[in-house]
Amino acid sequence: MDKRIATLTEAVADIPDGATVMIGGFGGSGAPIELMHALIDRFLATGSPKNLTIINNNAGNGHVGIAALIEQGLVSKMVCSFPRSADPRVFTERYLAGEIELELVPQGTLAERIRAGGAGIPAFYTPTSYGTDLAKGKPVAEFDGRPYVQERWLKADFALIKAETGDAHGNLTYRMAARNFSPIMAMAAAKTVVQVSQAVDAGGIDPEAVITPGIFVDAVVEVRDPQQEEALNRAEAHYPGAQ
Amino acid sequence: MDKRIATLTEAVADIPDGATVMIGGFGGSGAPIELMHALIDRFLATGSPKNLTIINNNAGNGHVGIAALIEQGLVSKMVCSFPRSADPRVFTERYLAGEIELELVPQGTLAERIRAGGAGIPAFYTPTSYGTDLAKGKPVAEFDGRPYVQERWLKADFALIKAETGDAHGNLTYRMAARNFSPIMAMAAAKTVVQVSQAVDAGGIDPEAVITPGIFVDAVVEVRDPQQEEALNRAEAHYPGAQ
Amino acid sequence: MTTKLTNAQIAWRAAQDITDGAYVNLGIGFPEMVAKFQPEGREAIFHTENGVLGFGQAPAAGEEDWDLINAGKKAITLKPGAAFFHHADSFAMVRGGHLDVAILGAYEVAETGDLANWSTGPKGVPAVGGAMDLVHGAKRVAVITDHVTKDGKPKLVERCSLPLTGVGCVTRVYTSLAVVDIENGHFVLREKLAALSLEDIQAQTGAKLHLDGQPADLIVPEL
Amino acid sequence: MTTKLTNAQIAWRAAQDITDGAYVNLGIGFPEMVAKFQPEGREAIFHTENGVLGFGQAPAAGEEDWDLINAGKKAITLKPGAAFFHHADSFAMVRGGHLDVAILGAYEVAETGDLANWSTGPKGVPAVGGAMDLVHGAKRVAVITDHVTKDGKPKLVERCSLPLTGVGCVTRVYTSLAVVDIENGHFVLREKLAALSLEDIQAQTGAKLHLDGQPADLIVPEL
Repeated sequence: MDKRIATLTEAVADIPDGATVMIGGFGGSGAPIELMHALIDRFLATGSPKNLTIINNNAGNGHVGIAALIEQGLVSKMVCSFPRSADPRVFTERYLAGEIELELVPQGTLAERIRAGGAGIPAFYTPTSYGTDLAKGKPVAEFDGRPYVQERWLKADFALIKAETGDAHGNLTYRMAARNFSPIMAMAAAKTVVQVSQAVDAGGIDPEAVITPGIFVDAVVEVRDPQQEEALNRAEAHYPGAQ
Repeated sequence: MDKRIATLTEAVADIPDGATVMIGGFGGSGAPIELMHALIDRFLATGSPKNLTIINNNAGNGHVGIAALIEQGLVSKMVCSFPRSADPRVFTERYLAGEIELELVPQGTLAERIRAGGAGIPAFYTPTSYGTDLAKGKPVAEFDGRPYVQERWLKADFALIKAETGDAHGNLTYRMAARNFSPIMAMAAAKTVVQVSQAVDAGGIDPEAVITPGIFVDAVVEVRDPQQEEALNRAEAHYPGAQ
Repeated sequence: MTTKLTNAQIAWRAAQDITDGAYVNLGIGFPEMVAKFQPEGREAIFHTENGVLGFGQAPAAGEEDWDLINAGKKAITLKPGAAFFHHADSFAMVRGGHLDVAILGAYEVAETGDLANWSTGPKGVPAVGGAMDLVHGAKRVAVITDHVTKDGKPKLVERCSLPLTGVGCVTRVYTSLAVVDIENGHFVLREKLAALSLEDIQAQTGAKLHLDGQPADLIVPEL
Repeated sequence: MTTKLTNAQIAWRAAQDITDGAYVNLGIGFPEMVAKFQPEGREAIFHTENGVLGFGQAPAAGEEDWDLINAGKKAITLKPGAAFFHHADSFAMVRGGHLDVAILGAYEVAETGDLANWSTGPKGVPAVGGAMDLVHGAKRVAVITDHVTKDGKPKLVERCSLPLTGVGCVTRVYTSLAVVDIENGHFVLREKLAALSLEDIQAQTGAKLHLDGQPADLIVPEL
């Protein structure tokens, strides 16, 4: 078994129109820039995939990564907790124009819904959002005299994530706070595609050091020296750039 | 801040009668033998603590560890998934004599209830046990056309666990499959006491290698070259032994 | 001529259906034997409930490390690419549908797919372990079992009489006589020992065996 | 004489109530300033939603590693004893009651403990982040805020008019004029600037300020 694949093109080849795609990263840390840009390349060449639902904590910044996916027209819906980071103008303009849908989810509920999706838990109760507008329409139940809101699992057709090291079995390690949502997204997606800074043979990662076990991973593509979204945005990068 | 304490006696000093205590380990791997035996020493000297509810996957083997806690009379109830491992006779005899209560929980539900206790999720739905005797009396709900059983979180007053390395902040690493329930028990207990093979200063564990972050840990006591329950049982050890 | 497979032969037959790269959980006891018979050129990744993925065979006697065990508390070894994780993550793998196949033992299997394999009734100390989770988690839940009990009673039945492990969960049964699928509430006979007639098998089965074409011969090596 | 604390002074006052060894989450923006004023000899462990425990101050300009940031997406550094974890574990810490204190900003705080700090109404793009989780998780939820809005309207009110972040969650408010506890559905004035009379403070507060003995003087250093 070897989950390593050779190219970014291959890595994003089978995401269909209308797919729900979880994308790792919190702000710029952990954003799989090269996978996202490969998806844009495919869209610009073929017109597909489009009408994607993207799940991420944010809704893109500047003109790269998720912002570029939106700007280039691949995205019809965002599920996120904080679509208002530094320079979110691409999302903001589309949203205010009614061209993109938004499902706003508290950050901890977003994380727990994704984890539940990966763990086979169809619903759970949380105190978060009780008595607020974000709980409207959701079942409420009392446990031990305290009210809680019922939330449903969140799953995806694909997860695109970034890790530090990946082995042939798909075992992954991450780099510092770039870990964030990626381990739980890997659990919750039917197919998880990972860009890693270093791809190694089975046995190349200490079993104690594995953060995401390979069972949650389907494809690993090596991208040495990956781009960092924050650095790109500080350089005011656009994707695609002037051709 | 330094969570390291000097003695096993101190480590188990404040567990009261009637407490619910999660004890790490699966079979012999990860069983905190020295902490459990310190608790027995305290009980034999003072008559306390008694009427404990113990949460562990098993119900003790041989005459050490959990089996010794039961045999010496500290335990009134077990919550576990598999009270029938190698030589469970201590539990078996008490149970068949009606002297100890048993709450039987499927292993994955036990793990998820403990994790829920630690994560502030008062209840969740699982497909596990639907349609079986173990679901009797529990609420059932359908999601996406499939039936699920509602399960409640499980919390404890104390967790006694074993780890490999612990630092002054309570950050922990484990050794191989001795990890098992310990990280989630550390989350679910009001007070978590850990025996570690090696106690180190803050900074002595790579932040990437931390399995249990120190926020879940209250006290760390070093026990170099800890005893292994399986080895003790193969040697037919009893605790306390002949004095 | 063979009139009954040995346990090793049942395990061998079950192993033939495990594809390369499959994630597999083998129940405690008899099902563990399936690991011995992985076909040449295929690599399955074995999962154990207590937090190990990618383990290999038992170590030599005296070489055991008792912190490295499987759910049956037997010593194991690691293969390259192994990973450790805690119990909640382990059952997230199970319940979340990440395992390709779970192979379990059975007291009874019903034509509805119901499985009874954890309790023989109210006597003694009840113990369930991870079986109730496994039957609802793996993409494919298969059973390996003798076709009948030691007393000669059918283990494949219309409805289970013993306490259930799970409802409608089993999709294939490998027995000492046959390979039987469960489809739409029916047993479908896929393979049988050539030495036995359909009537012979039906006589030892507690529910109607349906056919979907002629059953193939169940052929296994001497083991 | 001081008639209004600066933001730094409000943050300083809030920092005095953080005990040694406390696990603390500071909201994005103004609350982050609290970290600067830890009293000598006490060490708080700071938590950030995106998976870091035990971080320290910002690195020097040009020294940033953008994989090491806080929830406000600002670059941070690590202190000895730090740990990384994923988002579900991070909010298990929050929701599970493991944080000792969360300090947040506010648009409005009601005498019921209700907090409004995420939305100023239906215009624009809504964004909530981790605030709704934090208010139900930390053992103590405190607010730091100017006592009144830029337009001079009270921020401490009988009932919030803006969309709620959480119901009955705040227990202490540090403002530019006072320290106010919330107990049994009432504001209780604990400390006030010496230069202001009770009537002065009440006039700038949208709900009745109760007393539990004479309020102490709110004394902070020049910062």
